[in-house]
Parts: sequence; C-alpha cells; structure tokens
Amino acid sequence: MKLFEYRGKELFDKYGIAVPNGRLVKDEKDFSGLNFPFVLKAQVPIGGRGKAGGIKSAENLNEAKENFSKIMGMDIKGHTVRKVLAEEKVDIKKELYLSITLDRSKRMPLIMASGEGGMDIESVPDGKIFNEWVNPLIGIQSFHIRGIVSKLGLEKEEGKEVAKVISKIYKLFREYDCELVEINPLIIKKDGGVMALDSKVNINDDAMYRHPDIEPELVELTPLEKDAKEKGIAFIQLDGNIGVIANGAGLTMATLDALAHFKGAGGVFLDLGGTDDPEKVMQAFELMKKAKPKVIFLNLFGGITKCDTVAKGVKSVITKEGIDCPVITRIKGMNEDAAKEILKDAGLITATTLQDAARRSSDLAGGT
Amino acid sequence: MKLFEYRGKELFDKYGIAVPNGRLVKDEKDFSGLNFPFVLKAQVPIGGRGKAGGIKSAENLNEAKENFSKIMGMDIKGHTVRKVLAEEKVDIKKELYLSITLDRSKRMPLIMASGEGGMDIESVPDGKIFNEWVNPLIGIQSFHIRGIVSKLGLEKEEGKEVAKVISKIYKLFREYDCELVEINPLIIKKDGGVMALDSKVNINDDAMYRHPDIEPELVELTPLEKDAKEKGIAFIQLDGNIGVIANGAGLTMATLDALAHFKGAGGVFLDLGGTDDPEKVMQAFELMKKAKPKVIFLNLFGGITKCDTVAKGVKSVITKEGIDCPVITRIKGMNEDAAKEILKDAGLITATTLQDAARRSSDLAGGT
Amino acid sequence: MSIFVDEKNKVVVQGATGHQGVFHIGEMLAFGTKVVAGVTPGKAGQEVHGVPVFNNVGDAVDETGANTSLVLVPARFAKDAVFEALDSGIKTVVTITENIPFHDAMEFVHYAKYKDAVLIGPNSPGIASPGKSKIGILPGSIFLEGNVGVASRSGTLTYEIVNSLKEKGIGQSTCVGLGGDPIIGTTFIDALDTFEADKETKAVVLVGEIGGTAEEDAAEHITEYISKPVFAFIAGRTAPSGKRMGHAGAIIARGKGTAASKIKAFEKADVKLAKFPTDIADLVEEYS
Amino acid sequence: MSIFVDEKNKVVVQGATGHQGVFHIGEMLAFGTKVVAGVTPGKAGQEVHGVPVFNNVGDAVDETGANTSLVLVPARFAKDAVFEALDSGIKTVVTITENIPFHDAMEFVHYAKYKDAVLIGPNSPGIASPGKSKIGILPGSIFLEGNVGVASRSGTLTYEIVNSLKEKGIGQSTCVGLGGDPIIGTTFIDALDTFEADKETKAVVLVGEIGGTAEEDAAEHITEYISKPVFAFIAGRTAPSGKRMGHAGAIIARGKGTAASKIKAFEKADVKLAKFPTDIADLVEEYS
Repeated sequence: MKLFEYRGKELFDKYGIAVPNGRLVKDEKDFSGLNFPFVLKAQVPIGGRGKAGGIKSAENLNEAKENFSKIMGMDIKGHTVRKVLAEEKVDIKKELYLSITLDRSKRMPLIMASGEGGMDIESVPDGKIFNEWVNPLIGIQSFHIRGIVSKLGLEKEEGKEVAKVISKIYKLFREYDCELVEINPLIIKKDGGVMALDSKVNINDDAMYRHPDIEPELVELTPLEKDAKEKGIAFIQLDGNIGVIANGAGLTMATLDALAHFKGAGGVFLDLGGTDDPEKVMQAFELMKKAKPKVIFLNLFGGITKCDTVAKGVKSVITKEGIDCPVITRIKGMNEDAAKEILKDAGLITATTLQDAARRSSDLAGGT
Repeated sequence: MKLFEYRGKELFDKYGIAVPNGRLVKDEKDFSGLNFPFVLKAQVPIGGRGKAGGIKSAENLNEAKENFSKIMGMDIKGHTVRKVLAEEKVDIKKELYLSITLDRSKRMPLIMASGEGGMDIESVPDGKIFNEWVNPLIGIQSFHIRGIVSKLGLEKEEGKEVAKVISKIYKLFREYDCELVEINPLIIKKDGGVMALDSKVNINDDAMYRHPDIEPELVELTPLEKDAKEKGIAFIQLDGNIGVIANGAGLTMATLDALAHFKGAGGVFLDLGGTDDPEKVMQAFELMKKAKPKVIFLNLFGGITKCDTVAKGVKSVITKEGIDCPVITRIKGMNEDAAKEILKDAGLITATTLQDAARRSSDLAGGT
Repeated sequence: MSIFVDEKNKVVVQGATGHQGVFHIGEMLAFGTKVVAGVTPGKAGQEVHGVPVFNNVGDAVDETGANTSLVLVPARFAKDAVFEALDSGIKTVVTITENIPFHDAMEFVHYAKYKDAVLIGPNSPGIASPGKSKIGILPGSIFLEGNVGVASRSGTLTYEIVNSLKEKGIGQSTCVGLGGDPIIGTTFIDALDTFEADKETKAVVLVGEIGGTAEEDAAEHITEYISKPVFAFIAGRTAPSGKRMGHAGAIIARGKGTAASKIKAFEKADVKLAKFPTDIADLVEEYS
Repeated sequence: MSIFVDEKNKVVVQGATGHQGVFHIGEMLAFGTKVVAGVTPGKAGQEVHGVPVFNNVGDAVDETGANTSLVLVPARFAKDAVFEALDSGIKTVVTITENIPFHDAMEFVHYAKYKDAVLIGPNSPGIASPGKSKIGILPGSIFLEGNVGVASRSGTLTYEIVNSLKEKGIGQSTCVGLGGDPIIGTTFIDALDTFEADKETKAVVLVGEIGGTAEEDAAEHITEYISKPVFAFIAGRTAPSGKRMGHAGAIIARGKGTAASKIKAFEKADVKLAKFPTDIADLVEEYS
C-alpha cells in the first residue's frame, strides 16, 4: 500500500528522521503558525506532480491562498487532489538520494544512495549510485552503512548524520514490512543537520495485518477495484472495453495478450483464482457488469477446478440477473464438454480455441 | 556474571514473568507489609543453599526474626550471606523446570523443559526433559515453543501461560546476552497462573558493556580475583600453595597439571597472556605475592613474546621489591638463553624442563 | 530421472486437516505420491486418508522418515511452518501458501539455503514428476511421463500448457511451479541448471510473466550455461505499469519487469518464444 | 597438501593499522603469507609494509582478489567485521579477536555456514601450513614442514607442543588454532575430517582442555570416521569446577567439561594421550 507523502513523513518522524515543519492544510486557517516561505504540495499516490503543477511555493498569505486553491481539487494523472501538505522551506546545502527496495533476484533489501539527489534516480548514472544488500538473516550492520556513506563524498559530521538516517529507515523498512522507502531528496541543510524533503513509503499489502496503526487508504485504486479488494477478488480496470474473466493470474494475463493480438483491448482483468464457488462466481460477474465492458470473455482451464461447476455458477447468474453484453466463453479441461453444454444452454457463445475466442471477442468489441 | 536470585527476579519482572511478592530484607522492619507465611532465602551465588540451611520459612513474626538472624551472615560453601530475600508463599499445583543455556556443540541456545521441576535437573531422567534448539539466525519461533509445551502434559490454559514464559525468557536470554537463564521451579499455581519461584541468570562477562543497567557484583570472586579482574589479569585462586605464572591459559593449566603429577598443588592460576610489558609483569607479581604462595613457578614459552623481555621485567620487580618465597623458572622459546642468564642473575632457580621445574616446585612446597 | 522430486520423496503435509489438506492428500495419494504424514498442532493421533497426523514436524520425521514437506498453512503461520520443516531436517519444502509477507519469505528463502534445502514457492502450485510423484495442488490429470522439463511462475496457465503438451503426446520429466510471488526459493536459473544436469530432460519450457528480472537473469544464464533447447511463454505483454496483475510478483515497477524486456532477453538467448500459451506444444513438436 | 590454508590464500587483514595489525602483517609477510590488503575504515590509501589499506573489505576484494580475512579488530566490532568479510565473498575467515560476546559469535558462526565459508576462531591464534602460509599471530619460528596435523583450543601451549615436535624433526602439515572460546567456527571434528582427507597428513595431534564436550564429540567421531593415528593432550586435569580458567571456554559447568571425561572418551577411541605437553613429540616419534 502506497502511503501519501505526509503519512510517510509521519513514520519518518516516528523513527526520528527530521522532516520540514509542516501540516496538512484544508483551508486558509491552517496556514497560521507556519512561517513563510512555505511550499504547498499536492498529496497524490503518483510521481510527476511537480511537472503537473502540484507543487507551488508561497512567499506570503495571498500567494498561499491563491496557490492552495489552484492545487486542491486539481487532477494529476487521474487522481483528484484532496489533500495538500504545507511545509516550511529549508535552506539546502546538498541534495542526496536514499532508498531501500526489495531486490527480487537476490531476495534481499537493497539500500541505494547517491550524492546526487532531487532528480529522478533513473537519470543518475550508475557509477554515482551506491548499493548495499542486507541479508535478512543478519539485518543491517555497521559495515553496510559505512560502505555507502564512505562513497557519498560527505564531510565527516554529515556522514555521521546520514549514517543515522540509513539505520533508521532500515528499521522502518523492516518493522513496517515495506516494499519501498525512498527519500528524494535527503538534504544536508545549510545550518547542518539532515532532513527528508520527500517520502515514498510502500507497505506490503500482505503484511498489513501486522500494522493496525496504518489505516488503509488504497489511494491508487478505482472505486470498483476497492470494492473487489474487499471481496478478495483480483480485479483490475484497464483502458480497453473487453472484460476478461479467467482462472489464474497468468492465464488471465495471457488472455488479455491474446486479445491484443487481434486488436482487441482488455478493459478488465478478473482472476477467478482456483474457486468454483457459485457465490464467488456471482460476485465476480456482478463486478464485471459494473465495469460495463462491451464484451465479456470467459476463459477457463479446469485442472482441479471442474469446468461444469463454474459453468453452472455462470448460468445461474445469467439466468437470474441477465447480462447486457455478449459473453464469449472458451472452456478447456476437466468436464469441459458438460460445461460447454451448460453455457450454450445459457445463451453464451462457446469458442473452441483461445485464438478463436480472442478473435471473436475482439471483433465484437470493435477493436481498440 | 551470575546474578543473585533477587536480581534475576527483577529481570523476570521486567519481562513480565510473574514472581512471588517479596523483597530483600535487611532487618525486621522490612517484614512489614509481607503476608505470612513467607520464606527467607539466603542470596548466594551457588547452588545447594537449601541443604545448607539457607532457606527457611516463617509462619509469624517471631519465627521470621529468628530465622532471619540464623540466615544472615551464615557461611554457605565459602560465601557469607549478606542479603536475604523474603517472599510470600504460593500454593503450588505443579512444579516445572525451564532453562535456556548455550549448547556449545550446536553453537545454539538450548531450551530445556521438564514437567518435573523443583529438583536438581541432573536427577530428572533424560526421557522427561524436552529440548529445543534455537538457531540464532532465526531466533525463537512458535514451533519451538509448541514443540516443548505440547510435551509437558499441561492443561490447555496452563500450556498457553507456559508458552508465554518461554517466549519471555528467550527474549531476556537474548537481549541480556545470557549464558544461562533457569527457572526451577516454574510453578502452576493452585489458583491458576504461572510463576517463577527461583531464578538463575548468568550474563556473559564479555557482553556486560552492552548492559550498563546491570551493576557488576562479581559475587563469585575472591577479593584478589576481583582486583585482578579490574587489572585485566587472568588470576584464579585455588586450594594449593604453589603460585603458577605462565603465558597462555592452556599452558598455565598444563603447568598446574604437571605440579599435581609430582604431588604439588597449585594455589594460584595466573595467565600472563601474550604480554611482555614490564608494567603488566610487575602487576602480576604483586598480585601473586598477595596470594602468599609457598613457591612461585614461572613457566614461559616465548613464541612471539620474547623470553628475555619478560625476564627483564621479572628481574626488575624482584630487584626492586624483593620476594619472600622461592621462585622456580622454566623458560623455553625465543631468546631463552639470554632470559635464563637474567633470571639466574636475579637469584631465581632456572630449571631445564617442565617436569624438572614441576618436581622441584612441588618438593619445595612440601607436597599437598 | 526428473528433478527435485521423485519416488524417494516421503511427504509430510503441514496443514493436513484443513479442507485443502484433506483434499490434496487424497489427490497426491491417487497420483502415487508417498504421503507419509500430516501435521496439525493439537491433532496428533488423527488420520487423513489413512495418513497419520502429528503435532509437529519433528515427530512426523522421527516416526515416518518424512524428507519433504508440503506447506498448506495460512499465510500468517507460513514462516513458522517453513522454519519448522527446515529445522526438523526436511530437505525439500514445497510452499503453496500465498499472500505471505515478503519479509517473511526473504527470511525463510535464505534459511533454506543455510540448510542446503530445496525450497519451492511460496505461492507455488507445486511440483510434479509424472509417473513418480506430485507434491502440491497441481491437477494430476494433465501430466504425461516424458522428457520435457517445465518451470513456471504461474498456475493455471501452466496446466494449460502442460495439457497441450500432453495432447500432442509430449511428456514431461518434471513440471515445477516456482510461484507467483516476488520472493521465491527456487528460481528459473536453479531449475535450468537442474534440468541441464538431468539426463532424462531433453528440452525445457519456461513460463514467465511480468515483474522482476527473473526471465532476464535466466536468459543470461541460458546463453552461458544451458545447452538444451529452451522454449518460453511470457504472460502480460499488455499489462499496464504499476498494477499488480493478480500475482504479487506480477508488477511492472519503475520501468522494470516489462514483458518486452523479457522477450528481448530470451530472443537474444535463442529461446524460442510462443505467442499463445497453446503454441508452446507446437514449437516443441516442431523441434523434436 | 595441507588443510584450510596454503599458498592460494590471499589475505586481507581487518584491523590493519593498529599495533597488532602492523606487527603481524610484517610477521606474516616474512613467513611467506600472501598478505594483499589491509582494511581500516577511514584509512584507505595508507600502506602497511607496502600492503595497501582500504576502507572496507568489499573494496579490498575488488582491488586485490583477497579470498581470506584475518580479523584483528576489537571485540565490539568483531561481529560486524566477520559479517563484512563473509558478505564480501571471503571464504576463509580467521578470527583472532578474543572477548567477543557469545551471542555475537553464535550469529556469525552460523552465517559462515550459510556462506559455505571456513571460519576459524574466534579467540584463535590463527593457522599455519608450514612452507605455505601463516594466517594469524602464531610465531613463525616454531614450525617445520611435514606431515603431522595439529588442532588445538590453546595458544602458547600449542606453540610449546609444535616446537617440541620440531625439535625432534617432526614437521607439520597444518597447525590450526581453533580458539579458546565456547562458541567457535571450525571444531575438532571439522579439522579431523579435513586432516583425514588430506593425503599429506599422516597423524593428527589434538590439544584440548576443560570445558564443553568438543573432545568427547571428537572421540566419538574418531571411532567412526578417522583412520589416521590421533594423539592428544588435555589441559586442566586439576582445574576446579565453576571457574573460567583463562579462556572463556575453559570452564567445568554443571559437572560437564571435566578433563577426566575427555581423557576417558579419548582412551575409548584409542587416542594416545600425553601426560605432559612435551610428551606428545615422544609419542608421535615412537609411532612413526
């Protein structure tokens, strides 16, 4: 789960990492007590807000009011700004980059740091990024921190302060089951001291049960996706107009890919998983209907799951509630013949192969 | 460092392990507020105090006074009782044994538990002791605790409480760098709940720097041993009358063994270590003199250490301060000839072999 | 031969008495797998399809000689279960459980290495060596004994591919489901090395998907170390960036993990790529 | 041959610029040891006897190809130093540092196993393969090339024994100081197995002492697996119970770890025991 910048900074504060003096502002009254100049920052779960006009500074109250009203409610890549963070400006001596991510290949946390912060880390040359991997069996050790800090070209006292921050964010990363903690920029202030000017904190969804203090916000999901998540259904809205229901994430992805081959475009990714529970099938279809696809493509492979059981579930939904778009089905595996009979009986189109079904779905949807 | 029972119980309390209501009592005034019956327990850094009369119960104030005066100041295996713990009696339903030690062979903490507590664990048959080893790379896990608790023959609720205690003492064991944590007996109370009636906690000396909250007491050392410890000299008082100074713990032990072969008995184990620093040599000799051995046996092997340098140090001590017992020396290794000259010059006896030196020392000391 | 599992694997099922446990113990027994024990704390003495249940893995190992574990416990108990298996001397651990916190998985993946044990998963459908043993929740009906090795990050998609191999009479030496999580024990590289060393295996099929760089790593490895022909299918060519596509591991993050990158890497390594999952069988058939 | 170390070991010294570091780098170079790097944080660019100093082990490995580390840092930095060596790919770590907290040692001993590395010590005087390499603080002058293997828990006592072997013209294949701590990496059993496999080694000398059951474990192991003649000396026959005799590991605790028990175990395993340290040489001479 991605945390908004301000919530990430609350965690930083909890771990003793300095952040600028600031607060969420809902209206002008909230400006009182903050010293000018300050910065107004749109809280959105996505990068690139600066370029989109989501960050503006204010030298005085008028400017603050004006810029606040510009930012609040604006749209940044599909996300409406509902929260604005106001933060006092800080005199910057040096900007660094610091993050911890999961290295999937090494199966370890990876600490990355650079003496060049404040810009997109992808644009920093590899030679200027320093990496340390932390084996989870031993956790962070002094040598990891020394290995990074000694290469950042810092003065001795600065290095000591940065070392402390690394140790603290690792603790945060580990204790809050993070997938990502990023500080960009981490700054050395003109008057000394180290401060996190931004925060990106991403907590592993599957570990949220261990962190009851983190209120879930699911800011990056659409309303239907949130609904699906609560129901435990893997459901993702995409740009196209064909709703794909399949069993298994890989098969669902492969089905979307097959559509693309025939110029069709998936509008929904819906993975039924291993279930043939009629209740779950019904919930899935209901969600799919709400997404209003032009065509629904049901692609099943029955391994352990029996195709006819799923088909019965589908039939009962359709019989009970009706369906207002064509449904193409492609069924393979355990009891596939019985399943096809049931689906035909429910008025659905049964295709023979994945290619055939994908072609027909794409044609019906009218291409992209 | 061995902690007194009452200090171990303070740690138990810190970790949420129940202990009887009690306190250290210095005189009769301290009895007020404690409910009868209670138990008076001599605080000594050694087992077997019960048999020695160091534990007595009190049903009323008179008995308390009487027994207190019996225990305070008594001698238990060479340890004078200077502290007495008074504890309210508890109704016992069941007595268990629980400990964590270091398994040197497996290089892991070993949790041991038995449904038969209250007696010396060595007298419990192996089949009734259950072991779980905790790999330090993963620390304690639920399965370790289940593995033990499921075998103790406890009722479900009792098992849950004991499980909590195991988890807590492991935490204590790890966080306080313990070599040993033992609760014998750990009791199930008649009115439910689990309580530690005794405590043995032994903290690794080399890790004491991490535990500034634990005041060192070194209760098991003699005054001269304490003095030596502060000076960083490996010095142990033994029952015999020959003071052995050698370099290296193994060589010093082997020298003591050699004396025994000739019916001599070591009175002091003094390991000079790798030093040839005259200051250290002088300190070592001063300590040795205070121990008043009948004979001093100096056994040196010079590897990196140069024998003549040590010999010079010895000579200067003896020249400056004199020595009131014979000193037998056996010198081998780097620059041994020069060293022998120096020692002869200082009036010391130089033997040729270990056996020769050991025989002569034993003879001079007059056997055991 | 086969890789990782064969008739010598004596399986203890952790989480034996739940719905899934009972069902799959039956399925595995029907396949011929030597399921010798189940474990559910507090349920010692029970039986599942005649298989004795123990309170803990240590007891199961002592009593039955189990050397392999199938982990079916809920996610929040999975780390404990894998550690227990490894500390009880189990040398092959197949972890089906999904939704295990990544930090837990990182710990037990490395602990398995410390124990010199093979860890498959988590979030794996299991592993099957047709004619010998099936450990997991893969359907037994899709397999055919033969000499194509299959390693996959996916479940149903793999069943589909294996089934299409079977329909063309192409059998499998071993089919291993590596798991759909970002942090897994056995990787494509491990599977490739083991297939390469396995005399029975003549060709390898890899089923990859978006997320991470496992396929890119595998492609490099193939160029350098693998002499047997490799076929691959990559799912998720049309997946958008930043969305988890069902599997916890199937996500394009910060520009990394795209299907395009994986396909390019495989092409460079002369791996034959299929457009549709069912095409794999045609490619393998053409080759042989 | 020899065990654990030979002319292929390229040594980085952790704690290179302290008094001990400087002295022993000189001694090792004089012995012929390939000391290729030193490490002291913040001292990169310095040299010790011409050996370049780096800020960290990773840099030293990258620049010099070091594959072996000698740890001479103070006790409270030792765990970090050993972890650093292991994570930098060092495959042989010789730890001289004494007074390391046991819990630290437990962690890095098992981490060394995870890394498939040989860890000698802590509280070891080091290891020497005469004519090839000496890594540690053992005096170079006491050795002679030959075919007796020596493994010991002690320092000076071992020098004495090795020296007496040399005086009789009996050379050593390798002399390894296992360390005087209760928690050590390489044990008697490890050393015995390696000496058994080493063609050059014809006989093995073990120098044990009170504390723990390493000698009893070794005795059992000898009966079962070791065909070469084994000689032993045990120090501490007169040591009282409950006192640490200089070494952190030399303590009879709760009735365990007595010399009597060790001597009995060795006698049962047909190990020839010496009464005085210097007798070992006579026993070995008689045998050969």
